[in-house]
Amino acid sequence: MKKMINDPDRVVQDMTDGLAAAYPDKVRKIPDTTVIVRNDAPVGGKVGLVSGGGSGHEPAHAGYVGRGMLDAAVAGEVFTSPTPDQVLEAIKAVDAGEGVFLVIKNYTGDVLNFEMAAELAEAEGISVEHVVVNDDVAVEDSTATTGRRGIAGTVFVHKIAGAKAEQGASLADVKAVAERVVANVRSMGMALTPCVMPASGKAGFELEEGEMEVGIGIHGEPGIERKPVARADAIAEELTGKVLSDLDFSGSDVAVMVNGMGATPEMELFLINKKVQSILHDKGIHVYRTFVGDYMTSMEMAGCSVTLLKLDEEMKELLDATSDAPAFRI
Amino acid sequence: MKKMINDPDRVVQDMTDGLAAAYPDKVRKIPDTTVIVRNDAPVGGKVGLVSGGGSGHEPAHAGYVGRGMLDAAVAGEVFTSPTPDQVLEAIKAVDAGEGVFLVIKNYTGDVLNFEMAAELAEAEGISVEHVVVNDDVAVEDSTATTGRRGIAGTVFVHKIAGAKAEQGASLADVKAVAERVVANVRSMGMALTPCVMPASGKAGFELEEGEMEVGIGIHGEPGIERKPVARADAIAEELTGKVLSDLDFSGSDVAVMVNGMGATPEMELFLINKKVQSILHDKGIHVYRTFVGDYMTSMEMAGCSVTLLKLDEEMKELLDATSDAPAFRI
Amino acid sequence: MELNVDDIVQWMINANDNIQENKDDLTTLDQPIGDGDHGINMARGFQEVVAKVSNEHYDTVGAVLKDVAVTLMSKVGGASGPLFGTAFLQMSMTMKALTTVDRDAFVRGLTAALDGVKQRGKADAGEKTMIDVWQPVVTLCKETSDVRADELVQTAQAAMEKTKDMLATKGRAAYFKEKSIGHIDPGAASSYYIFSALAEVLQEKNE
Amino acid sequence: MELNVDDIVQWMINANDNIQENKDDLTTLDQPIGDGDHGINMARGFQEVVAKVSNEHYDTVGAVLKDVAVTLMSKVGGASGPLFGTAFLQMSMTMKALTTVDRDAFVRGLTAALDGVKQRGKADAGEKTMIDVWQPVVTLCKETSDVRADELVQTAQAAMEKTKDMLATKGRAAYFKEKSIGHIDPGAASSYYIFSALAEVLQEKNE
Ligand SMILES: Nc1ncnc2c1ncn2[C@@H]1O[C@H](COP(=O)(O)OP(=O)(O)O)[C@@H](O)[C@H]1O
Ligand SMILES: Nc1ncnc2c1ncn2[C@@H]1O[C@H](COP(=O)(O)OP(=O)(O)O)[C@@H](O)[C@H]1O
Ligand SMILES: [Mg+2]
Ligand SMILES: [Mg+2]
Ligand SMILES: [Mg+2]
Ligand SMILES: [Mg+2]
Repeated sequence: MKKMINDPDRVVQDMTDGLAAAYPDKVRKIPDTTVIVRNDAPVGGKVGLVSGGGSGHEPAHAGYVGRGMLDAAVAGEVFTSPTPDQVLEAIKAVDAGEGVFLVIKNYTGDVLNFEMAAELAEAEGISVEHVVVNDDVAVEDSTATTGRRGIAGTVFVHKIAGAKAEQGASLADVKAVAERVVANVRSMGMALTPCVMPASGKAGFELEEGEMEVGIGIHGEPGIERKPVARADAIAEELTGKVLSDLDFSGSDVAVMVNGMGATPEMELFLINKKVQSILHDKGIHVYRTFVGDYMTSMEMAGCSVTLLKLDEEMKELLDATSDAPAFRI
Repeated sequence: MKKMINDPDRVVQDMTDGLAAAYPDKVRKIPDTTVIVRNDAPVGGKVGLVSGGGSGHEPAHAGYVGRGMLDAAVAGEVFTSPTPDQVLEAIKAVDAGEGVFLVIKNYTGDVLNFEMAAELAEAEGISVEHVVVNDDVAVEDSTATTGRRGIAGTVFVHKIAGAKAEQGASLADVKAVAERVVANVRSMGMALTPCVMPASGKAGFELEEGEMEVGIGIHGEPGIERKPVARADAIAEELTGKVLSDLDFSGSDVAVMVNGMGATPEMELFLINKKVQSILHDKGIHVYRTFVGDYMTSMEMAGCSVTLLKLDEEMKELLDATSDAPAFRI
Repeated sequence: MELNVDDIVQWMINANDNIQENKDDLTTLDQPIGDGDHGINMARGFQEVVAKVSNEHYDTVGAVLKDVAVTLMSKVGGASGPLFGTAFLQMSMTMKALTTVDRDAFVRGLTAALDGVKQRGKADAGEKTMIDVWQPVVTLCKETSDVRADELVQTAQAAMEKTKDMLATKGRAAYFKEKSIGHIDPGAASSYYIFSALAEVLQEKNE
Repeated sequence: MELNVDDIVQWMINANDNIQENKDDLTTLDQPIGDGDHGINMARGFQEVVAKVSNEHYDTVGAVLKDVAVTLMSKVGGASGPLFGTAFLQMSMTMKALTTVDRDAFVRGLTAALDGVKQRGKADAGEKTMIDVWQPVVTLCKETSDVRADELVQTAQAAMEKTKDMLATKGRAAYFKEKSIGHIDPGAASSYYIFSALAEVLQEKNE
């Protein structure tokens, strides 16, 4: 293992401290928690937006705290859901009486902990609603599983629901637009190399030299297939193809996210993007806006994911609205 | 080697295509070149700002093309200076009659090629001035060497000179403020792992398991010392200490950049930042603004650099000015 | 059967001992069909539970169990934190005013706990989770007028082992689909340790 | 000595052959004291030079050399691109109107090339660069009324080998300070291949 850390047990504390220290004009850390909140929270007349999950996906989620996006992000231990008491702290810190909206990635742990926190908050008289993001098309949905995983598409939910909340929309309206994003966003990822857990110093899984895994999750959960590392164009084709075959994007306007898993140089993401754009162009799908970068990572995993979001007019406007979140300035 | 690329010889072409395709509303690629320019270039009444260098440092430099920052970026082959004809294309594309200013990182190849391009442009009647950035304190300056290397501090030169040019300042005034930034910016970096050249598929250098190199350059050029991987706090101390001992920052306002070398998770950069901030705080140095992220990378090298810029009032104003460059939105 | 505040505290101490002792085994169970943290999660949580309940004075059984629940909820993490937290919270609510619990009160508490877990986890028996241990234990207690320690252990252990042949359809293990068959569910195993800890308390009292 | 347009084209063809053949060696030389791309850079550049000059019709030696210069400048990259580009550009300027060059014209051209490299590189002899090959070659040509092929090769080769013991004070190698001693300079080596390619032309003409 090669990591720049101190005590592995304090990595999430240190990270949230370092983030709060980087942007003191924008955010603060709630003492004795791993919750990052907007400095001006609770913002009067506004629904509070809270997200979070296990750490290791930076800049998700604390990098998305800012005007026009999240009001708070709750950081759990690496790849481990934050506990209900932490989420409750975040909810209480951002509630201005208009209610609080939770954006949850679809992992059993996250759903259980956030739902429990929501119940505790309701018990304290705070209205809480939530949405569960399940954009990853790699692992098929079925009644037999807890459903699809939430990955990079979650960032679009943050952005669009965040912009809606910033406009002063009601809790029900924020929820409605968030659900529309979830219904219209699809992603798929792949990895070239695993990431290393700070606590154990070991790789979360193994990949042979020359081998990649398609459809892998952001915690290294199994994907669809292991095979020889393909050319960038072939990787882009496979990911985009899978996304396109899952939802009818034809004739629509889309937002594209080519997301790096952490260690992949931006150079390679632009190569993937080149091919993604040409595929969409050939299919007559109009790209409204593109995002290329590290948005939902898996520490030092190398690889990428491709996300497409089918936009309606309101989503476009909300996607373009101002955000001063450090990791998503618009 | 595990990389998502197509033909290794076309990696820079593909990358610049993919970047132009990502931000078509902001930038375009000059056909048959690897030059990315602002869509609205040449901007009337404005000095044109051009930078560039070898590829492999993404988002430098094409990610910094945008309103309030660079007018054009020239991408050479990986770790190889762009050629004078390419730089000349960029100069011609951004000249609106007010002259063109070049920001050059201090590498012999870059200096030679950009100077040669400047002469060719002057021969065509375009006024050209330049600054050479040499912020890396790791390798000592002396008359015997070509001087210190230019690394992440270059991004502050882009930002501040870019904002000045955007205000409509003269070529001489843009040059003056750029030189002031160069005089007041210092950096130092380190690496945990090497990066891999796309052409050869091989690591540029070797580092043993458990070993790091302090003072390393952004192409893997030798640093000061190899030693066991230290704790994040010790790394932050060493880098910051070296920077602080090179220039008197006491009592001043500074901009901080904690820059990732490419593969390092943002989590670790925030750990480094936590310590950097506490060191500066203890020394009574006031942090005006902090930037944490991948700004000047070395492909998939793991590691980081710390940059401090001593600010005067004008620099602060220019640092805070609007920029819509994809990799530096303010 | 009659359990007082001290018995419940002892139950938690025993449970913690079992879990600390089997921490690595629990984690090993979570590797092939999970993310390999269940032992770490449970060990962290129960250590905190013991630190909490052995330093407080309680008037009612409900009060002990509420502290257990809140501690598990905030310290275990993962999926199991809110699930075990919910179990003990629901149990505590049925025992709010009780200084001792008899067999009927205990059955009511266990049933509430099981229902809470099912609701929280949107799961039922047969999905290869902790429920597959809790459910047979609840049934045993319901159907037996006075549960013996050895019966309790046997039932919990057999139930845990049965999860080996099940196909996971809830939790992380569900992502492994058919590959989940052939492995004992980690949450079922830790539930077994919790009930065998209770059996030790019953045994002591009978001696 | 008299070189016409075809001889210059042949010089470039020979130079390219030498460089392609020794591409990996040049790169290897650039590894310990540079960034390991010199062979790749030069091979790319000279391939383009040959593609260019063997498909064009030229009236003057100066015209060939100008195309050589512009091609090297735009195709080699790195530090060596503008340096070799400058060398051939300066040489071409002294031969603009010449259909053949005699020994005096060639010496003038070489001298202009060397001066151009020194100016562009802000460097002088003894700094462990290509200059350390060009300078002795210029001196040899100046001091010998009719340079023989073998003399030219020997001088260039000896000069290249001498760079091994030098301390680099210019270019990337300068960052390696004392550690640069003990390695032949890659630009000196490629300059040697260029001059040995010229020697082959002289040899052919003498046969
Ligand atoms: N939906 C659910 N309902 C009931 N129990 C569940 C559910 N999901 C997970 N579990 C239990 O939780 C255990 C895993 O706990 P743990 O490893 O601590 O959490 P995580 O899966 O978040 O890492 C499983 O073995 C299973 O018994
Ligand atoms: N300032 C200089 N003056 C003269 N020659 C130089 C100078 N800098 C570098 N060189 C030559 O260029 C060679 C390196 O070329 P190359 O590897 O192609 O470029 P780069 O160093 O940019 O990768 C050196 O071996 C040296 O001969
Ligand atoms: Mg080079
Ligand atoms: Mg687990
Ligand atoms: Mg877990
Ligand atoms: Mg080189």
